[in-house]
Amino acid sequence: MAEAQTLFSLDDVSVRYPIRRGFFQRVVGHVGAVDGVSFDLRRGETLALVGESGCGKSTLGRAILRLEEVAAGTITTAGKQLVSRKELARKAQVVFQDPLGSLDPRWTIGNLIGEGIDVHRTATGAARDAKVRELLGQVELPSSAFHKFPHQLSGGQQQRVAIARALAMRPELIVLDEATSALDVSVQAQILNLLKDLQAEYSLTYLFISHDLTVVGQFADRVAVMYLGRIMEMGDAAEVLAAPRHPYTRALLASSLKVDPDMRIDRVPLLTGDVPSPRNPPSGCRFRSRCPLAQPACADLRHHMITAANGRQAAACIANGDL
Amino acid sequence: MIVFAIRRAVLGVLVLVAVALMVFVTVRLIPGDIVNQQLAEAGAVTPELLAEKRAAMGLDKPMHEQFLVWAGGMVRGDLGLSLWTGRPVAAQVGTALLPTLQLSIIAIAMGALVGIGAGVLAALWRGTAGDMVLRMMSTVFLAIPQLWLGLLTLTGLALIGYYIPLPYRSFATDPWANFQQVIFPALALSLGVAAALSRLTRSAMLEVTGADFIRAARARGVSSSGLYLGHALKNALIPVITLLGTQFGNLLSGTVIIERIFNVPGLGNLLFEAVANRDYTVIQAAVLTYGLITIVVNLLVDLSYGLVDPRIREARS
Amino acid sequence: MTAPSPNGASVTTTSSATRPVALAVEGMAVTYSGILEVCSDVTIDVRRGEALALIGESGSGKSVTVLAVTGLLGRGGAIVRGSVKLDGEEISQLSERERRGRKLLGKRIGMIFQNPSRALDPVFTIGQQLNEALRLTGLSGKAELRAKGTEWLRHVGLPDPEEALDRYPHQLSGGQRQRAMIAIALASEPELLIADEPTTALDVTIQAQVLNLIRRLQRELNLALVLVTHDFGVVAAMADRVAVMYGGQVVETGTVDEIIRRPRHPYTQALLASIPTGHAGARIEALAGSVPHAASMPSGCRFHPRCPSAIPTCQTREPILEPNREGRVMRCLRADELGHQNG
Amino acid sequence: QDKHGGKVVINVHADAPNFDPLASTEFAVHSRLGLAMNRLVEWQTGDDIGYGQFVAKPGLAESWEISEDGLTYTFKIRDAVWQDVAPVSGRAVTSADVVATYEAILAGGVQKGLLSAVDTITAPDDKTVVITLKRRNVVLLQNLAHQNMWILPTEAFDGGYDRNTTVIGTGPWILTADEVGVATRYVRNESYFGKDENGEQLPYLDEVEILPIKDLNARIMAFRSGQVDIWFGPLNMTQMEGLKQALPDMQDVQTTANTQSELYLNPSFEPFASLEVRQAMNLALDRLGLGEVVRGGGGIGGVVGPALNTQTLPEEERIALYGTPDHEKAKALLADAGYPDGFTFEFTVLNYGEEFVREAEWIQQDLAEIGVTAEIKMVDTVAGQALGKEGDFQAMFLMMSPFAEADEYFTSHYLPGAVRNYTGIDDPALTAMIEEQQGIMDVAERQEKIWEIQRYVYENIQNPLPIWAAVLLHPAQADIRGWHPMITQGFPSLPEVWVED
Amino acid sequence: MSSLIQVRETAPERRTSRTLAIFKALVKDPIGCTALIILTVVLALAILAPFVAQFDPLVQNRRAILQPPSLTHWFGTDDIGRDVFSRVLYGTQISLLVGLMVVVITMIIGGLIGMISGYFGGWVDMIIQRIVEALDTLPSLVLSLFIAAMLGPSVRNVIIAVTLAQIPRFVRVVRSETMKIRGHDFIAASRVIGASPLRIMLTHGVPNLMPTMLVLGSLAFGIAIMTEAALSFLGVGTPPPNPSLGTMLSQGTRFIGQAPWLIIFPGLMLTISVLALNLIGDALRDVLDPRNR
Ligand SMILES: Nc1ncnc2c1ncn2[C@@H]1O[C@H](COP(=O)(O)OP(=O)(O)OP(=O)(O)O)[C@@H](O)[C@H]1O
Ligand SMILES: Nc1ncnc2c1ncn2[C@@H]1O[C@H](COP(=O)(O)OP(=O)(O)OP(=O)(O)O)[C@@H](O)[C@H]1O
Ligand SMILES: [Mg+2]
Ligand SMILES: [Mg+2]
Ligand code: NI
Repeated sequence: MAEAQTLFSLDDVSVRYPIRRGFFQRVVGHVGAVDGVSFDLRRGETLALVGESGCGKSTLGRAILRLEEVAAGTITTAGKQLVSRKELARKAQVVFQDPLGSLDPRWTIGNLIGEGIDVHRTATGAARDAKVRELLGQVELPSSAFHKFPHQLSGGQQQRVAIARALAMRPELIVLDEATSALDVSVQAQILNLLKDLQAEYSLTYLFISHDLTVVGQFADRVAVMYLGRIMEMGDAAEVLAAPRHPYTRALLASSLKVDPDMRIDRVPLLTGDVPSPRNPPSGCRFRSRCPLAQPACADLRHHMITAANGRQAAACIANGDL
Repeated sequence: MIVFAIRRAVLGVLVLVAVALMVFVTVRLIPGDIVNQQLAEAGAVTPELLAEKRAAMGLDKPMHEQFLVWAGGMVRGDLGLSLWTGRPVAAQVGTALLPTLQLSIIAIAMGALVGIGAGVLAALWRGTAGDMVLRMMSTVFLAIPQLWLGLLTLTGLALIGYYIPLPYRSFATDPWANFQQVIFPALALSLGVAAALSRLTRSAMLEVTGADFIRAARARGVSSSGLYLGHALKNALIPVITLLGTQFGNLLSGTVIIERIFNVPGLGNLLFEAVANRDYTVIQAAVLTYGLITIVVNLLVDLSYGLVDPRIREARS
Repeated sequence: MTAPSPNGASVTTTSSATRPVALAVEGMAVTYSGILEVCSDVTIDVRRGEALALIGESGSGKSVTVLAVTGLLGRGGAIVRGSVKLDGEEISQLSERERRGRKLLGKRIGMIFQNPSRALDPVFTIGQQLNEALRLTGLSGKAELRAKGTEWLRHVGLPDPEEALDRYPHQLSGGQRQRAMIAIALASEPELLIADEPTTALDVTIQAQVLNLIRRLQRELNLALVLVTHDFGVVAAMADRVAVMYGGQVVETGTVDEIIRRPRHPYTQALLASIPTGHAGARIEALAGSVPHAASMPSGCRFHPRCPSAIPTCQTREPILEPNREGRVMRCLRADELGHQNG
Repeated sequence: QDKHGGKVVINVHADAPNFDPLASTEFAVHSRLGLAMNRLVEWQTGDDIGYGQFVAKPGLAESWEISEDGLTYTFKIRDAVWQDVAPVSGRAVTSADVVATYEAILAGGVQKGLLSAVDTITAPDDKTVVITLKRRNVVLLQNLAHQNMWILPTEAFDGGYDRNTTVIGTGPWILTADEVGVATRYVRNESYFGKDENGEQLPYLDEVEILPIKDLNARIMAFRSGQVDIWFGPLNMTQMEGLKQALPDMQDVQTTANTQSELYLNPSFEPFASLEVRQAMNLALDRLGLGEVVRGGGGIGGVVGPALNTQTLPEEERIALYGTPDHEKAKALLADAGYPDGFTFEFTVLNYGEEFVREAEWIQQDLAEIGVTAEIKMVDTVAGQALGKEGDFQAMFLMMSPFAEADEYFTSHYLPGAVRNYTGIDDPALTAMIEEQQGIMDVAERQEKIWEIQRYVYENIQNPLPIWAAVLLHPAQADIRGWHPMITQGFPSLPEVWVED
Repeated sequence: MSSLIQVRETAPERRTSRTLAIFKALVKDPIGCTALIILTVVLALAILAPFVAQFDPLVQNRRAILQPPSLTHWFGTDDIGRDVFSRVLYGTQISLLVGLMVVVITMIIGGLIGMISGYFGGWVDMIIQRIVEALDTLPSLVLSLFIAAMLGPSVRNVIIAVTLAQIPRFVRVVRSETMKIRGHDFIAASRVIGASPLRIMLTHGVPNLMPTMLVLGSLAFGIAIMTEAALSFLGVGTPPPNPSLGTMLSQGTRFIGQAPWLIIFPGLMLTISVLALNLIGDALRDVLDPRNR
């Protein structure tokens, strides 16, 4: 796609969390939560980020929102790197996983949704209230919710408030950090539908962080599969899920259970072992400690992405012959 | 663990140095000095005599010089001589420390025993009359100032015609007399500790008993005593120990008052008199001793966290 | 203990009906503080060697049901109606002490909880917690306990089982913790295993490992398994039979095949429809609304406000759980009409 | 009954900081030293001798002679031995010891001022000490008997032992132990030189213990429970009544304190520069009421404190001058001085304990009656003395030192630069009169002069205002005999105290 | 998964009425209600002292000293004939004033420092924490005693002394609470919206800290009253003739045997005041917990 279509561009982005110890809180080490990630977020698309817990999905999302500092690499918006916090706020917004935790329990819904309007002074007084009510309508909440407190709403309704709050900024990108994984399937379906409608209406771009591959298959245009801070495979969602290339994607896909009584648990091919700690990840290919196809040479493999003709990318892998 | 303890001890010393400096400067800001006091009743004192005495004690030197002299002595383990008595400060503080420690340790032990016991019982009896009574008692006891409690104890004893034997005897010289002398002030001190601890123990126990792992333990058939005294109490112990640490600090505050009321020759009395006499060296040493006690107690508290909670133990090694 | 039998799956469905019923719950109602009826009319049964899945939205009373069975309802909770029979013995009104006395807790019923990090006491080692369960089997003596404990941990596939005995929960990964939890639940050799969302907190890869382990052990030890979940993927992979819950009631039961391939109850159908299919861009049939709270249960059929097929009578008449014409057990006033229409 | 034997417990409300008599004037030190030490000249005690009355009695000096001109004093040292404590170990007392002590005092003792008139001190032989004076000083004998003029062996000054910790004297008891906060313990000195009138060896008591009980209540409890035999230290009448109820047979010995409260009015604060204002303040105060209510006894203050019953003005006169409040006259005086509506001042009160603070509160209310507002500012004694020396106060209320001679009152209060001259009094006429009385050898004549000075101060100076000398209560348990409290420290009557069976 | 709660149809609440809401909740809470009643009575007695007391607390009735409680002198008289009842009332006034000042100053200073320390972290936090630690090393009464001795006895100095001893605790608690709040997603959401740190601290930080601060404040109030009494007892607190409860206790000790009313009534008042404040703290803790609303 054309350059103009790129909303955010990540180039070799790494994020590290310092590990502090002792009286003077010295930094004694780092957790490399995200390690050399590059991709473009295209206007109007839904890019899904999948992977196991702790692989750095949220961190990457937070880095784009500049909630975490980028240790290396650049995140650019329309070619520019430095935008002010307030400018960024109008470009990118977020919806978090825990609906209750992301709403200040001491604020009314009206004020929560209106916070962005107040901060940016886009409207005041009656105009502001009207705008908030309009937003309530857009996320299909009754306007009686205006004076309520978050704990008086159901989880699905809370998540709608979070979405309305993000929408209030008229952003181009919304980072959905497991926005539906705390919800029941029925409510999840409602929210997913709402998000789809909103995307169509406002041509929003979504960074959809999830670990449910089925949801991703249905909801996302493209998918990036992460493992221990690195992208292992990336491409068109339907293609990747239908024909995974990297052994990790294959294992992940195989482990996720289908609603199919023929797929009994004893038939599911198992991936052995646990995810290694990101504090000291395995050398070379990070998946090699669990990979069924691992070879000694994997320990020395340099991580880089191989781009196939159809635009699909996969991390270098000896077993695949992608080098 | 040992490394951790050593590191904490070193940091404690750093804090003490800060405290020392703070105290050193502030004592000298209190109006009047030792010479005024020493010659308070002298019939015929000349200004020269005053100056002479000040010079003899080095009080005429600039403050930073005085501090260096004192700090130098401290480094060598020499707390100096009392300006007032001319005797070694270390010995004076040492003898005064003993009753204070004895009082606070007995008080904290009694308080902890009664408080934790009552807290566990209240948690066990949750919602019953017994729970109500225990909670009410602890709430009221927590509000009684130690000052008043001490005075009331004394009044009460006077009214029933009981007299605490005097003079003060150390435990080593006369255990029975020492017991009678220490038990009432210790009781007065421990009541608040017991009240605070029982409240906290109760709520910590209740919080813990709501935890999943307690349900899991019940599910595998652990008996109630095993649940409460094994799983719940051990898990509730962290906040309790923390409170025990802070209570020790409060207790030390309390000893200052209680020692005065019950005439126990402890650190509080020593400090109070030293302030009255402007006996700088003793004030400094006494205050530092309080600091030292706090630091040691905090260290013990920190170390005992490790004993109770393996996660903390691990984070340290 | 032996290695898992590789092809136990085919045996189960055919022979399960002939096995003895381990747990039978009938018309059970549970209240908290005597007023809040969070479960009313729960009827389920599980046979030896059979896996029953309890599924439903959050707040539908799944956890309360299994807690009532184990007697761990907690403060204020009580079974007010119905019966709970374990191997034919009525246990619904027993106190916790009596349950311990009859070795119900731990010995005969084992339980696995949702969050393994919270269900293990952080200040005791795995071994110490395992021993609490092992002692119920009459085992004592340090060496014996250790040997048996090691065996269990090896059995659930913990690496270095001997060493794992002396580990504290936080020193294990989430998956390992859940394995340890399973070992502890099984160590007292129960006949009924209850697992309340045992893998919800885990990653998909680990979930597959743990579910596989539970299934394998259940077969090996011929356990009756009650598995609480709200993930139809788990149901499809694990269950022999399924009970769907809504608003504190069981609304439909059947074999896993019946429930997933041929759901009859409008709720089951709607729930299944809500699940993303994985087909790119397809719109999901979302079930509107949410589970009613116990304090404000709708009259009549509890599902009627959300039911696409509701008729006016649904608002007033309470349906009961009974087989319909084709033999499907469900709780719906229109059971007979709807069955075919949606099949 | 054989009076010998037994033990007496005295309570002194403070610890002795150390035992160096040259280092401080602290009563806790000197009251303890008196049991183990002697002065050259001592205070006589007995039934017929008043609490504040100085009657010279031979101490370590067996006898003395005063030259005609009053400038040379020759003392004969008695045959006495030092207590058997190393390093002195029972050696005989010589005139060298006396000389060494006085020289040390002159070199830097706190008592230095008492010897200010002394020119030379010599020891012509082992048993004789000669003191010559620069000018006549009739109070020298009393100065030598002063409560902190203890004679120490030469070893105390040449580094033979540490005066701070070791006590070696010639006194009736040997100090055996001093535990801070616990007790100071003494046992009988077998080789004490004192004999009673029947020639019996003194002291009677085998053991004495001094308990430092700081807290008043603890002290009361200790006395009530019989753990203390002789009370020394603050006690008020109400408490005394309480004690009497508990112990009906106890001895209630009362004297007037040798200290008195005094109100300094600093002329640097404008109103107090006016004598009329000071007189008005004097007239506002109801001292007799204060004495009765707050102290429950004692004596009305004077320029010379009432404890010195032979030197202070007669009681009727003191009452006339200080004890007859007249608010109308006071207001008139204030108006004359230009303060018809009164004024407000900062009333610095040193914290000498509860009763003392009550006196201040009493004064505050009295002054309010004439429209003068006193705003109390409490300071502790050390800070107060510092403020006093710097003249940094408007009015200051404090407790005077325990003086035992009118001369002490005069010289410390009214001479320019004197230590208690906080208000900068410099009146040449007064100074001359004070110096004059020091040289009047005739007792009656000197007394006249002393009275004259006091009247002069009342008329012309009126600063500080004497307030009240508290009643001193010295209760003793019923079985204590021969107990005579005395103005001077060191319990001079204690050698003759005995315990009845 | 957390169980989801239905929309409860409660009347719409407005931000402006929150204080009122808290108050209403307190009244409904049995403990809170008791505490409020006690505190109201104590406060009313203290504030209305000029009307309730029949006597001037400072005026000496020199003919009626150490009178036991009677119809004229409900709590008796002291050793220079002042009415103990009036003195207790005025003493409570002083105690409450000291407590209030201490709490307000401590809340502002301690809260500010704690919030800065907790929100920004880093070296600012490090330095603040070390200072707090050093101050905290001394038992609070020793620290107060020391400062009071340095400054001399006066009500103002007592407030300074007690405040200084209280601040460390506030800083510590507020800091850790701020850190906890900072970790919440709603703070991140605000940052994403573009709110400045100052705005976030004021609009999200302060309201969420308020419960902790109020609870801590009510406890500190009690502690301040007790410390004031202790300092006055030791002679470095409220100077005479002002009737502070502590001064009264200290004065009363001389008459423990003969006039117990001098000890009993001021002490009782002290205890009741502290009790009321502790109870309010307890009740506030329950009421302000969002989980309970
Ligand atoms: N504030 C932090 N300080 C230190 N380490 C952190 C912090 N936040 C996250 N990490 C670590 O960084 C790694 C990536 O975390 P991240 O939250 O991005 O994972 P995730 O993919 O979102 O996982 P999940 O699916 O559980 O949300 C993890 O190992 C985590 O432990
Ligand atoms: N201890 C309790 N006291 C009062 N009500 C309770 C209690 N425990 C559960 N409930 C209520 O009972 C109902 C059913 O809860 P339950 O935990 O069984 O749901 P669940 O189906 O397990 O949901 P989830 O999927 O969230 O675990 C809910 O409305 C819940 O609020
Ligand atoms: Mg995440
Ligand atoms: Mg549940
Ligand atoms: Ni759930």
